[in-house]
Amino acid sequence: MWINLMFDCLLVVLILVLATGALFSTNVFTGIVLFISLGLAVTIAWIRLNAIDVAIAEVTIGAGLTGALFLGAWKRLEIKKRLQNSINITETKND
Amino acid sequence: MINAHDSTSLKNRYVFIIIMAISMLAGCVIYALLQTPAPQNIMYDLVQANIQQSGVTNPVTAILLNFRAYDTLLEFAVFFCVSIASLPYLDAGVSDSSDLETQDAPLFSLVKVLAPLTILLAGYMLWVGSFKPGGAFQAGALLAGCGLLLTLSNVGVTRMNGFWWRSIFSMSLIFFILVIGFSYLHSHTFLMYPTTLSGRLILFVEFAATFSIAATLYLCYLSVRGKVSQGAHRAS
Amino acid sequence: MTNLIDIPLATASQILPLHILLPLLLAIICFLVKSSSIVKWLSIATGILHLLFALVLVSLAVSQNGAVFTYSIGGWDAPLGISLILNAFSAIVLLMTATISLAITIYSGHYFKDVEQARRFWPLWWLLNTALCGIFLSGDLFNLYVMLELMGLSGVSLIAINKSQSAIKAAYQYLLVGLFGSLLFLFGVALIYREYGLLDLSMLAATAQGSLLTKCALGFMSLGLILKTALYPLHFWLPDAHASAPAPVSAALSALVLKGTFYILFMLWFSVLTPATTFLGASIIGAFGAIAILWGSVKAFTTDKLKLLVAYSTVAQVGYLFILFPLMYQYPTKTLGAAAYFIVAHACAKAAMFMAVGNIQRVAGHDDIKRLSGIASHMPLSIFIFAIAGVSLMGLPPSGGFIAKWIMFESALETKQWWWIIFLVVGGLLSASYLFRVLNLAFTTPTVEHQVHVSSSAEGGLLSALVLAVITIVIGLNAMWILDIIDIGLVTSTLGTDK
Amino acid sequence: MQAELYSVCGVILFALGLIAFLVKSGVFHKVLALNVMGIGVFMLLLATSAFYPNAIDPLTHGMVLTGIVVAVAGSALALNLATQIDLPLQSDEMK
Repeated sequence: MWINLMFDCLLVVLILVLATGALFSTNVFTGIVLFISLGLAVTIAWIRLNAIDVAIAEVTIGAGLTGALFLGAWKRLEIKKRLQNSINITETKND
Repeated sequence: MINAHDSTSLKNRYVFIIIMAISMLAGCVIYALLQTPAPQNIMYDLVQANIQQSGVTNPVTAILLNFRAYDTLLEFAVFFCVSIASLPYLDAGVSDSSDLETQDAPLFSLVKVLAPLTILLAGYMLWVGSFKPGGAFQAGALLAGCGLLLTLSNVGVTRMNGFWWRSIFSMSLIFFILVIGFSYLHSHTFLMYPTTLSGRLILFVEFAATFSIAATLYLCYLSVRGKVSQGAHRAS
Repeated sequence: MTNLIDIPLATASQILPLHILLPLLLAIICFLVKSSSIVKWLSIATGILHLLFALVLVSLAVSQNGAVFTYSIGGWDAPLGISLILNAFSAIVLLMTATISLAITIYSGHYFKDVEQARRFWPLWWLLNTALCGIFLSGDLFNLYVMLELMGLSGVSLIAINKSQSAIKAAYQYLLVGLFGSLLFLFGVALIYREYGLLDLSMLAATAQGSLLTKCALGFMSLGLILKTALYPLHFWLPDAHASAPAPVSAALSALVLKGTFYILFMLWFSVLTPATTFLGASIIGAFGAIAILWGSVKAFTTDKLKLLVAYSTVAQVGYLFILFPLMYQYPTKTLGAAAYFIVAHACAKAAMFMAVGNIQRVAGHDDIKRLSGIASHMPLSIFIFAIAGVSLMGLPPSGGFIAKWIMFESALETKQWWWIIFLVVGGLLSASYLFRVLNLAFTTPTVEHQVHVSSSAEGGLLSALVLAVITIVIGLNAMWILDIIDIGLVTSTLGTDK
Repeated sequence: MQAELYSVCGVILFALGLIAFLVKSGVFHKVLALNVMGIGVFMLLLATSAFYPNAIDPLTHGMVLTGIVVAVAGSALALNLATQIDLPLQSDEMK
């Protein structure tokens, strides 16, 4: 019994650490990767709470597809930024 | 309020106040939560008592597609709304983003194995949903994941503005409304399925929903990622 | 009317789900059908049908002495399934929604010249209607959340349909605010479910207590909804969102969407979670409402864009809605009529005003107030509508706005909260000043460089706006219509009288 | 005990998301914060049904599934709009 509780406590701590990391990291990419790991950790929590349906949905939609969306948008903005920087060299120099 | 670009000292004070206020609020909520006894568990008994008439044996599917099917109908409407909103931002013909995802031979052979597997798994998810954990959302997400894999390995995609794609986006709602109309003729009640057919009708709706959800999620990914112009590569 | 009494309540309730199904069905059709003229006429026909349904419901509610209609969806009764509820108050709001959305539908048929924009507009517009009717009919907390999300997302997409940078930025900010507000609401729902294990509104009304957890839940839900209704310190997103949207969308957002979130808030406070409310909380909300009136009016007076002026006037008018809270807390039977009156009068007036302003902006090509001098001689109808709607916003007799403020005066006096009267009067004077600033300029002779050239057919689509403007006057002349329905409803309805 | 543990974790996650949403600027952190807030609410809901481990309340699972799907729809629309905005607005993105 207590070993289950220990596991739950560790999981909760892991989830909180991952969430803090994802939200307050200065680097966007790190934030996104930590968010995906948070999704996976949360999936384990859902299994612990006997919510298998939700766990499957979380791992496919919550972590998987949301993560893909974030990474896709991040990549796009990166390329856009690179493009803009190379075009407006003068502007970046002034910055 | 949202984009506060103040000087650093002012901003630090603002951040500090927010953190303090929210921590106090959260502390108050946690205190109230720990004081409150567990709620009465009426839903479990109710679901158990009525699940025989719902047509499925998985209680979550029974909730989603029978007892509270109204919520699910509106949720499909939310998805439909997002697909309408995302369509204009999708440049037709996304297959020529070759500068971004280079044709990767190992990835491609992996995808060749993975894609049919994912589709199989999605089909299984859909079918299993009526008696075990699983269902349309999970299956739809898997299918969308399959589409995503195909895009990543640079397999071409047709333009999604055409009539057929649009009917796939609205398919979940169309089938749902058909089922509502059909069962209304039968029971004269909004969203009450005839008991003998309800299992099949639910599967019917879920089948359509899987494709709509998959198509919408895939569309979201494509429009968020965008057709990155070749100019981007050259410029960098 | 006599034969309506014979209809059993259960049969009459069959109309309720049609209010959601009909717009939803039309959204799909509009998405699939390519021809824009078919879509347009079908939309107008559906709008008329929708209005008829709403009229039938209201007349039924009246003829059956304010009976509360309930409808268990799928035949599953409340704690297991979801039920739809319609009482006298929501029947009036539903009728108002049907009327205004028909007017906006007709106006939009004229407004959108660009085929691409029109094709994006119609399905989203009908989804927005689905969500609005869903909110006014819903009897379930989680269902309200889904409706809020549907309303928010379709509203955002509607703002962004013309794909200009300013519209996309406004839509993005509106989306973040909307999602944030919905999540606060959902957190409250989760807390309520944690305490009572229930989601059904009427069952919650019977069991809810004033415990700390319920107070927290009500606080979070109120915060989310106040953010979405744009009460003073949280109104920052409204002017951009409402001013950069196309005119029919601004009209819908100002007249209907804000009322949807306000309706939920009002219902939670005064009919569902009443034991958890306090007079202090209501007074604080009322105080922010009072500040909103002053702030919104001052901003409206100083802005130089016509559309922004109307948007800031919405900020001010939302303030009045929240002054209702402390009055309602002390004197529910009277103030409920004022609430219904104010909601209807403001919605009609603001929709008409946005349509008129949208027309001016489109014809003149800009909405700089300074460059609009003499516009009245070119666009008399637009300015006429603007003026009539303005009369209602100022609260001058004979208009719906006047009646609403009059009842608010009375209940403020009755409950000895005279200080709200000051804000009502000052707010009326301020709104008179910013509206007369526009009207004054519109009637002066323009200098040559600011001459606006207007073709004769410029005001074709304004008929529906004119009807709405006339409605604000008509309900002012026949004050008994709405008040009677509310009074009948109070006899049987739970709203405002229980506890 | 398990139910209380996860309820508290849910509230803390929600609070973390709330802080991050108000404090951080930049598209990705805002949307990440909204998602973390969502996870917090879902955890609170699922923890409620964990009070009766032998009679799991399926309604919370249904609500969370709906919630996850609505959340991904909202995030997708937000990222979509954000990537359409021209760059200067997002200059603070890559600090």
